[in-house]
Amino acid sequence: MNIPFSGQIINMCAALLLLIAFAMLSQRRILSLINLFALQGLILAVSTSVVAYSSHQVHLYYSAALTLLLKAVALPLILHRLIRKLNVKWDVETLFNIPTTMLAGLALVVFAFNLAAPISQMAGTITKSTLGIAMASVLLSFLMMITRSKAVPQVVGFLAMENGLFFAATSATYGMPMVVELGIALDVLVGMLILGIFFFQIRTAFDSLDLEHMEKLKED
Amino acid sequence: MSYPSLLLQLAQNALVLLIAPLLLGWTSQCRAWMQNRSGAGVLQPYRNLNKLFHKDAVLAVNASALFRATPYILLACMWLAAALVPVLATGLPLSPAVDVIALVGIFALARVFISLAAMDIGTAFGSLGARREMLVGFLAEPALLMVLFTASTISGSTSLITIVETLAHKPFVLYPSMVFAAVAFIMVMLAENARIPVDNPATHLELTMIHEAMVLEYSARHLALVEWAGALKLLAYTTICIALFVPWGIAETGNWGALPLAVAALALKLAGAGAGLALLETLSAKMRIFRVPEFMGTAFLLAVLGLLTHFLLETAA
Amino acid sequence: MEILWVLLVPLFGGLLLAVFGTRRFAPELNSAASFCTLVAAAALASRVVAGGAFTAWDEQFFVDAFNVFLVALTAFVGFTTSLFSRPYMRIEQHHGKLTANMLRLYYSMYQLFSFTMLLALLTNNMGILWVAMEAATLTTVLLVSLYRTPASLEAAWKYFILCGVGIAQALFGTILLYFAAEKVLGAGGTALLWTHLNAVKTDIDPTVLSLAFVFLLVGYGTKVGLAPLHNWLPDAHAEGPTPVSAVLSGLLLNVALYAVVRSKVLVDGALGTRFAGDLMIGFGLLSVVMAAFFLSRQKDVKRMFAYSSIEHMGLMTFAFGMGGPVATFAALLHMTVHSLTKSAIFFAVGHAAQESGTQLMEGIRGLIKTSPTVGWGLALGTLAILGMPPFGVFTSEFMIITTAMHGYPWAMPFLLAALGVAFAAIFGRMQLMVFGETAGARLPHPPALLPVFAHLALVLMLGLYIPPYLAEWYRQAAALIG
Amino acid sequence: MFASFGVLPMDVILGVVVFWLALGTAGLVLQNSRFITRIIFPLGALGSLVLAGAALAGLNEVSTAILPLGLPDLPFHLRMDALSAFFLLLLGSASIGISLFSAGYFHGMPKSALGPLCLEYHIFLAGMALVFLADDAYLFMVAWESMALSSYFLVTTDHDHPEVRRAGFLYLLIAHVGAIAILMCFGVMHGGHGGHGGYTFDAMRHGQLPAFWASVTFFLALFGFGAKAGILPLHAWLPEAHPAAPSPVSAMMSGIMLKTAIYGILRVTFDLLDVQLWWWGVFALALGLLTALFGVIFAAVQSDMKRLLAFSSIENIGFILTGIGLTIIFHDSHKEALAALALTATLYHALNHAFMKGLLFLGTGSILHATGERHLGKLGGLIRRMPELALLMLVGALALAGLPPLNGFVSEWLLLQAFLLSPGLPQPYVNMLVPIAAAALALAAALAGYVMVKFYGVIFLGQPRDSSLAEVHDAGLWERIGMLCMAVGCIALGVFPSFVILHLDFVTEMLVHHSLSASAAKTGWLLLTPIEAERASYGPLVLLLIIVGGSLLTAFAVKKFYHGRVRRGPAWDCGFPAQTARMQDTAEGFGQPIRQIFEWYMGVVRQVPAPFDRHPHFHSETHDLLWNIFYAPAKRMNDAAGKLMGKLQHGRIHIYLLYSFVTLLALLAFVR
Repeated sequence: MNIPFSGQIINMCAALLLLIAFAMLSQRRILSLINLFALQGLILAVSTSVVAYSSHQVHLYYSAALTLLLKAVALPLILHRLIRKLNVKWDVETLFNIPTTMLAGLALVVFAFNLAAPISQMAGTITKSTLGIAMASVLLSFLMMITRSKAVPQVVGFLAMENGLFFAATSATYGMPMVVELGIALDVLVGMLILGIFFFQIRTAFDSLDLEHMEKLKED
Repeated sequence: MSYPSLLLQLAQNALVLLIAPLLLGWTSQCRAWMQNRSGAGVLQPYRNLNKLFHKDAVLAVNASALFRATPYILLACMWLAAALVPVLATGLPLSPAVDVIALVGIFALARVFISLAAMDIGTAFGSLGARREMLVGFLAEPALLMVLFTASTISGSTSLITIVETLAHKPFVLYPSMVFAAVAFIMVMLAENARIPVDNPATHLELTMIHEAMVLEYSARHLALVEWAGALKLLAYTTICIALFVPWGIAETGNWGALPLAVAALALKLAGAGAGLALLETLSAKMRIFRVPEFMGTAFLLAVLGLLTHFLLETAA
Repeated sequence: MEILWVLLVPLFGGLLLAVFGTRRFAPELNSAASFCTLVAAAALASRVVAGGAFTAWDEQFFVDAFNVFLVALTAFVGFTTSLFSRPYMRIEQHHGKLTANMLRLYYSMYQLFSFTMLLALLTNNMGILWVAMEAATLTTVLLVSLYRTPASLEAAWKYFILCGVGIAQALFGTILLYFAAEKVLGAGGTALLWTHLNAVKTDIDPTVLSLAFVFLLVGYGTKVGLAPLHNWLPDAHAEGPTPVSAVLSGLLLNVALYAVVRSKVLVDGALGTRFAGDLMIGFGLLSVVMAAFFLSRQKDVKRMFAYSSIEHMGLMTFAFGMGGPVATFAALLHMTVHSLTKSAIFFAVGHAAQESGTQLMEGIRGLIKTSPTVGWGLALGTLAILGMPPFGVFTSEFMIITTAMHGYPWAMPFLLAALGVAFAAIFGRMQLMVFGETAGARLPHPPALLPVFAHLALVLMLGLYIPPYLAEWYRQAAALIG
Repeated sequence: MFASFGVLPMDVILGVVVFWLALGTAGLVLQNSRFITRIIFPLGALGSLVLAGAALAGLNEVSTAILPLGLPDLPFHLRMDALSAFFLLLLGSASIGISLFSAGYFHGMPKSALGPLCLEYHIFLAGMALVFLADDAYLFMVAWESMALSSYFLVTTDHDHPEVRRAGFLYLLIAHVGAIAILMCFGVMHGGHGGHGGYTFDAMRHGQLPAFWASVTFFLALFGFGAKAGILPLHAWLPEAHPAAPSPVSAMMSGIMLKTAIYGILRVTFDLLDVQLWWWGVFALALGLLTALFGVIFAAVQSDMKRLLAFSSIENIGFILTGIGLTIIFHDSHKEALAALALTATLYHALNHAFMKGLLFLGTGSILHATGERHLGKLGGLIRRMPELALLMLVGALALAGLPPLNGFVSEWLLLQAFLLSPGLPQPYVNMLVPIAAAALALAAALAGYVMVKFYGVIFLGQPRDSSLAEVHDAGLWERIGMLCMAVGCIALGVFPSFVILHLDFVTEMLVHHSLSASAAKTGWLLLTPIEAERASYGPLVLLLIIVGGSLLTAFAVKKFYHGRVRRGPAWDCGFPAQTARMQDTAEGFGQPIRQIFEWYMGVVRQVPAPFDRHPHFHSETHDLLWNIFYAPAKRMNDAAGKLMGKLQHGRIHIYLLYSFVTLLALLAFVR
């Protein structure tokens, strides 16, 4: 089968996203984690604009721009400022050791592909198989949130999950209606701001962003 | 109810009231003979009663109305009980009003009243006696009931008259159940009438006494009434025993000709019963109070066995 | 038109309060805004009852019996809660737990929160529904962390992360839904409009939709508080200010469940099997049982009632899962009575905690003595929520149980055992708090008891008598849900 | 009597219910203690009177009504037939005295507590009335639980004492569990219509259940209603709740509320179910006897007067259940006459128990007021300080002891008759069982006498065991009036059984399609002849007259022929010099023989002094073994499950995320 060039690019981006997801899963240092996240945003923007170009959907250009601004520039900047303010540049220690996590990640990817296979058959878009990758990256970021013991990486994982979703939205279905996308973007932004405030409050309350301090509320 | 039957009822009432002390005297006389004593004579109970009636009653300072009323109620109950049992002739007009269950009820009523009276003064002996009396009673009462049930299931009725008539005038059948019943009844009778081996009316020994402990505070006419009631109770039990187990010779309703014969038969049976009672008392020794529950329990068990055997052996036929 | 009012009043109320939130009249302003919302909602409801369902603003909004009834409920409980929070917040300030700025945040967020819920209820667009739910999460996160205490921050953090992740799954579900729907409806705006989806639901590809429903159920289910996704709920209820706990239990959970039910309708249509229903029954039953056993080991009173909320949401999910006119009717009724009762309980609990200066139940004693009204309110409310006749909760539970007894006899033992255990747990503790020797102080401000007894009176009324038009309303809604 | 005014009895009864509710609300609103005790409670008693009259008038007719309340597709159905009418009669007639008594009893109460109490009290009354009227499952449950709820609040009236709170908790918990069982029982009987139409009793009557499901229904009902009646092993709440409650409430609960459970069992078994299987009867019979024996044995060893009465209530419920069991056996083996006899005995005993137990509980209330003491060990000799109370209580005690010519005896007599006439049942084993059952019944009855002697003797007779008893006063006027009503009831029911049975016939006719009136009427009202005069007969009036007449005659004769001289002196007591109140039997001492005989069946904890103790101290208390068998394990299991669950709520957000993640993956896998 021959896929048009745009399709190849998108598949490329998808592969890259998956790669980055794995990289994030294995990454120990917060700063590079954030950089990876920024890169993810960039690739997302690219793929979106390609989809927009190939399917002549104007509003996808807007969302591509939005993605670029928000996910590749704004959020990483905010995160950078945050960790500089809170000076939490230490390395991330994970709950499970990296290889285990990677193996689990692999299993997830297989699972996701299996799941998405029947669906992508009926996908009318030029980008059939991206849905599986999107689902995989969502699950991978989920896994990452589980394994990280610090607050900031968890948030990054959360945002990465958002990215995966967004990728699914654009690549699989030429993007959601504009109003929805705007809403989503707004929510993400506000959420980030609130998180920013949060970090400071948590810091002042626990003088650390270590989640181990936040295990007081439980059944004993 | 017709005049003659009413007459008969009144006659029986008077009769039981009068001969009750006699039976008591006769029993103790027999016992004296069996124990190689020359007894005080069969009329001694009458003399006692007379003496007591003449005395001034002395009541404890805190004796309540209940205490004073009890002897009369007691006598009334026992009198009624004794008057109900067909001894000379069946067809007493009163007996439809009180069947065997009610009869047991009347005994229970008397027992409750005497126990309450015993607790009234608040002495150690009084409450001790009351407790023991109720202890004996709560086992004796169902046993007695069971005995009577055996009889009434045989005759298909709980009215004494019908029971006696069926037992007396049916062609003679040997009921194994009635044997059990008879043994149980005799045990109950001993217990209920404060006889050896359960109780000993002759002593005032704290360890042993039951009935005496209850009536300690009574004196004079009250005591007399209590004694008389006791005699009536003994008579009532004896006549029930006769009516249930050796009813033959009793006069049927309206058959006046048979009356003299019935009187003779009754006298004979009573004499025999008294003697038998005396014999029992002479042979057996007073048992410890703690063994009494077992004794009564045995009686209860025998009675139930009697009823069971009736259902097993006699209804099947 | 009414729709606009219902949405704009709280929105502007929120903005206004962001400005005037520190003034003395802020609480009154808050209540006033909620009251206007209630009026508008009542108008909307009356219009729907009279004229039936309709859409507005090129079908972006859609009102039918189902959601308008929830809108009315939301507006009503929102209003009574604002009434309650007036003295409550004053007392908190008096106790020095809150500053004026915190109060401003509280009031404006309170209005915005009700705005988001109403939006979620009224919108016709599954995407906007998602957006509104997310926004509701964000506002409530701020409300939960209002006290800035470590505990409240921890609770808010867990709430944020868990619900955020959950909601993300819901978004994925929505995307899949869109993905499946555009095959039928074509790309562009209409493919997410519920009315259109509902119209063509039979043609939508079942496999994708079943997948989508799983994501939606897990996503919105997290906000409903279905076990085992419920873990944020007790913390958030226990640590936030009591009015917030009241609206969380009373309203937000309902709205989340509303979202689940809306998607269930579509899935049922597409699959034509009991797939969605069975999933919901499973989750519901699990939640009921787990919550019941959690209940018996609680120390914090608000936490305990949070678990009871999980139990009741589970019961509703179970009922919606069973489907059919009676069960759905019962579930809707249960939504109503649970919101009313639970919020009433939280009102009473709030004042009780203020009186005895602690939320720990061993610290709360002899309420009937210190302030009889609070004590009786708590006692009656608790007995009502435990399903004691003649209160309305029993009515719905009666319907649910009797229906389940024929449809799902195997579920009976679990359900009844759970109800029994829950009864023993909550009732025993309630008794200790209400009765006995007192250990409390009078309140600086008179407590707000009108809301408590208004709610309880309504619940009592629903237990003895369901007005025909209300019943008709429920029936219509039940018919829509099927 | 009401038809002449053109009103249906049911309307009157509904009117009374509304009237009661209004009274209660008025009491709550006005909060004026004088008004409540002097106006509202007497008015409530008036309502009871009217209710009783209406029920009496309604015995022989069936009237139904539908109220526009309740569920949309299941409005409140009301129905008054002979069964409900009889129990309404019980409710009305017994509550007259109780309400009048309350007027005196609650007088001293602070009005803040009195207002709610007044409301709860009247809701309680109304709830019971509605239970008897309900003709659909929903209304029944609502009325049933309202009754439970109001009585719970009444029980916890003085909730400062922890044991009162415990009692209330246990009571409402068991009641609620029972209610769940009842709900399931209705669910099984559900008439099969769509929606809730099938939950009217009418639909259930016409429903045909296979034997298995009928049995399930019966046992669910037995469990559910047994929880309210205090049938073994669901009795645990009863001895806690009755002492805890204020005495009029105890009287109401023990006298009337327990009967609602009896009503429920009868309604389900004989009216709603279309088949009755004999082995149900055997089960009920055995259970009833066990309950009766258990109750009376434990009553004998109690030393708290209200606990003692509570256990005796368990015993009487056992009697009633026995009667029900016998009725089922006879009914299933088509011995209609015997079934009618057994059922008559059952209903009669229910009625009797309402009066005698009510009377005794009210009496304990007066004692409590006068002495402030519930423990038998601190009472004694009250007959001298409170003679009138003592007289009234004597009636109650003798009646409860089942002595002729009072009412307790009549129902026992009837029940024993039913046993006696049982031979010839098709099932040989049942035939074997009957004599043993009769024996057990007789034993329990006799023990009841023991218990009553202990109860009355220790409280009223002997010397005061506490110095404070010297200046107690007799019960107040209202209290005595209230108790008088009950006492008169006891005597009347005892002396005129034929009249009562004539009215019971409507019920037996309805439930087992046979009645005793034919034979009972034959020999006139003086004699009670349930089957035939030759089989059995009982004339309590004659008995009474002869005993009274006999004693009067004797007294007269003695005075006439001898003299009536009396001297007062110190008690003799075998000449023992110093007699103190501590020398007489304590309550424990009086119960000791029973404890000794039945020790094996009860957990007895003894603390015996060593021979050389300076201050010897003997302590002995009796526990309910069934508690350790049934209740303690349940609690332990619950706690264990809770601990297990608690581990899940770990506190680490990662774990929580993991839960969500695993759930998601599991579901996805499930979809594939």
